[in-house]
Amino acid sequence: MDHVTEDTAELDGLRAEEREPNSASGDPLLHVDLGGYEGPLDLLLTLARSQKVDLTRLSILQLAEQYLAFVQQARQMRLEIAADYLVMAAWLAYLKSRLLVPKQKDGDEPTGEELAAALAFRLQRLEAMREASQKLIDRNRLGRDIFARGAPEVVSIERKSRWTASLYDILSAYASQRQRRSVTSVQFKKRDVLSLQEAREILNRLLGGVWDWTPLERFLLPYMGEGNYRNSVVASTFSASLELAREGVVEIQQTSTFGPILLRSARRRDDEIVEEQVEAQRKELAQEEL
Amino acid sequence: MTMSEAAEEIASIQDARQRQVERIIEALLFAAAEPLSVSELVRRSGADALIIQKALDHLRTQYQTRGVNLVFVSDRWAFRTAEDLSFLMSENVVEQKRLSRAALETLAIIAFHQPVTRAEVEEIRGVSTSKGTLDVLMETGWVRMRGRRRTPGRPVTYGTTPEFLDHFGLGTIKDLPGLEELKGAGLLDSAIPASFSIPSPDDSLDLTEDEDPLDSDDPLLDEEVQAE
Amino acid sequence: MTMSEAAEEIASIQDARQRQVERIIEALLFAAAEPLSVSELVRRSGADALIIQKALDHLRTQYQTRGVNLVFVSDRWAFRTAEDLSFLMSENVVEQKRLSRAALETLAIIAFHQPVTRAEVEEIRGVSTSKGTLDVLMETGWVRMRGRRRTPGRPVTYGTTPEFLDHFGLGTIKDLPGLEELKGAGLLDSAIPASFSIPSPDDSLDLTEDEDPLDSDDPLLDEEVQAE
Repeated sequence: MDHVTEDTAELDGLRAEEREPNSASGDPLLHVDLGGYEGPLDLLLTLARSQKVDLTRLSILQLAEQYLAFVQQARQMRLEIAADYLVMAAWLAYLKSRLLVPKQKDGDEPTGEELAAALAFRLQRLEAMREASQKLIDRNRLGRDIFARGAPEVVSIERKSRWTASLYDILSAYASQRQRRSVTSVQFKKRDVLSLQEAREILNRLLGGVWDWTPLERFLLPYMGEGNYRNSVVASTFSASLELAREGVVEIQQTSTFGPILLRSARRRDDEIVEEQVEAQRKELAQEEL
Repeated sequence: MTMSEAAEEIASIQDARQRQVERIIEALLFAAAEPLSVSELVRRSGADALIIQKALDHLRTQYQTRGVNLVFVSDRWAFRTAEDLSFLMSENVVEQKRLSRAALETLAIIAFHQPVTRAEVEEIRGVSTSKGTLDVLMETGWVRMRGRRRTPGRPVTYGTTPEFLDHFGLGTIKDLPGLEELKGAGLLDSAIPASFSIPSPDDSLDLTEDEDPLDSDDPLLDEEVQAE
Repeated sequence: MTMSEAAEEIASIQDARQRQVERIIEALLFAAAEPLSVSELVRRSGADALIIQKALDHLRTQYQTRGVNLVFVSDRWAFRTAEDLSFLMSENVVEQKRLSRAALETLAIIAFHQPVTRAEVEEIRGVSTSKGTLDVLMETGWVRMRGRRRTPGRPVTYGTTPEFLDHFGLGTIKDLPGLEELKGAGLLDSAIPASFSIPSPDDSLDLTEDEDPLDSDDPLLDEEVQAE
C-alpha cells in the first residue's frame, strides 16, 4: 500500500488512541461507555452487525444514522466522548448529506456512494481480519494441542579444521624468514680476550709473592689458552705490566732482544729495605771518612 | 540368472536402500526439537532429495494413524503428537500468555497483509496500535521486523516467522485459514479501488521490491523500536 | 448375530482399544521430557497397567527395526534413535583455517631442513617455537615426529608426511625449489651472503644415521609431547 486514496486518507484522521484497560490516562467515563470499543471503526462494525445483514449489503446511510444517534445519546447522558468518535460523527454527518443530495458531477471529488463504499470496504476488511484471527487462534497450536519432541536428542557438533596453505605460502615464508635472519643475524663470533683490566688483576695477584726476576710467560701459564686467546693473554699482560712498571709496582728486565721478559715486584720485603738503608748509611759513613 | 530375477534383485536392493533412508529420516526428525527442511535432511543423511521426498511421503502415510504424526510445517518436516490426543497432554502445556484481542487482530493482519507497516495495521484496525501490542507479538517470536518500506519516513515492515507457521501448524503462509476467500473478496487489498494485482501474504526471507533491509546499526531503527 | 460374530465384534473392539492405548503411549513418550514409568503411563493414560504393558511390548516390537526404538531404561520407557544410526547425531563441521605466519615458517623450515629438531627450528627462526605451533602442524597431518636425534637429550626429530607432498602438489620432497630457484622466483634477494645455503631435505621413512626410532611406549616421548 504505497498510496492512500483520498477517501481513506480522510478516514485516516479518525483513529482513536487504543486504550489499555488499566491505563491511568483513560477517561473513566469513556471507559464505562465506549471502552468496549476499539475506536470508531469498531463501534461502527458493532452497529453494522445490528443491521443483521451481510456487510456487503449494508446500508451505510442507516449505519451513519445509527452512529449519530448513539453519539447523540451518549452526549445526552453527559458522557465525555473521545475526539475520534466525534470526528467520525462529523464525517458521517457529512457522508449522510452527500448520500442524500442528488449526484453531482463536480470533478475529482468522490461521490457519496464512493465514500460509502470505501467505508463499507474498511468495515468488511476489519471484520474479515477479526474472523481470520479467530480461525487462527482456534487452530491446533503447538505446545497447547500438539506437542513437539519432549526430549530432543542433541546433535553433537564435531569441529574439524581444514588447514589451507599454498606452496607459495611456504616458499615465501621460508625465503623471507631465512633472508631476514641472514641479514639481521650477521654476528661477530665473540672473540675470547683477556682484557687489560683482567691482566692487571692477574699480575697484581701473582707478583705479590715474586721477588726474583721471573719470565712473564710463567705468570701466564695457567691462563694461556689456545690460539687466539693465547695471543690476547700475552698482549694484555704485557701491556698491563708496562703500566704497572710505570706506576712503580713492578720492575721489568729484558736482557737481549726477543729474550725472555723478566718481571719482579717493585715492593721489597721490609728486611730488604732495612738492609738497603743500612747499606746506604754505610756508604755515607765511608764517604765522610774519605 | 534370468532378466526378471536380476530385475527383482535390483528392486529388492532399492527397497532395502529406501527403508534405510526412511529409518535415517525417522531418526533425524524424531530426535530434533525443530522441524527440518528437506535440504537439511539431504545434508545430514547424505541421500538425495528425491529419495528423501519419497521416504517422507511414505512415513507420513505410515504415521497418519499413530499417536505421533509426521507433519509439514513452516516448509519443514517434524514429528508432532496427534491432534486428537491433546487432552492427554495437559501436563506438557507450558503456560502461555493469552494474547489480547488487539494483539490477535494485529497478528492476523500482519500474517495476511505482510509485509505490512504499523501505519497500515492501524489503517485496517481504525485505531492506533500501542507499543505494547507489537512488543508482545515480537516477544512470542511469531512476528519479526522485515525491513523498511521505500516510502517517505522509511517505516519498518513487519512479517511472520517460521515459528509462527510451526506454532499454528501451517505448512506455508499460503495455508493461512480462509486466505483464498479473502483474496477472492479483494479484502487483502490495501484500499478501494482494488488494485489489479491481488496481494498475497509474503513471509519469505527475501525482501520485496519496495523494501530496504534493516540496518543493524541504523540509528533510526533503535529510535523507532524505543519510540514505539 | 451368531456367537462367533459376537466374539469377533468383541475382539475387534478390544483391538481398537489396544491400538488407541498404543497411540496414547506413543504420544506421551514422544512429548515427555524424561523417560516415563509404567505407573506414570497408567496415571496419565487412564488405562490399566496390564493393557499398557501389552501395548509397550507391542510397540517395542514394532519399533525394533525402525530408525527410532522404544527402549526400557532404568525402569522407564523412552524413544531413542536406533543405536546403529548414532552417527547421525554428530555433525562434522569442517572449518577452513589459515596457518599463522609462525606455523607457516615452522612448516617451511621443517620441510627444507628435515629431519630437524625443535631446537634447530628455533635456532633457524631465532625465536622459540610455541607448543601450539607444532601442535597445529601435527594436526594438519603435514608434519610428523620421525625419531630421536642421537645427541644428548635425544630430542625428537620432525619431518613432513606424504600428505604434505599431496597437499602442496609435490611429486617428491626434492621438488622443493633450491637456492637458485628461489632466487629466480624473486623470493630470495640476489644479494644474499655467499655462505647462505639451503639443505637438501629428506622425508624418507627410513631414519637417518643419527636418528633413533621413536618408541611408542617411550616415557620420554609422552613427557616431551606434554611438556612442550
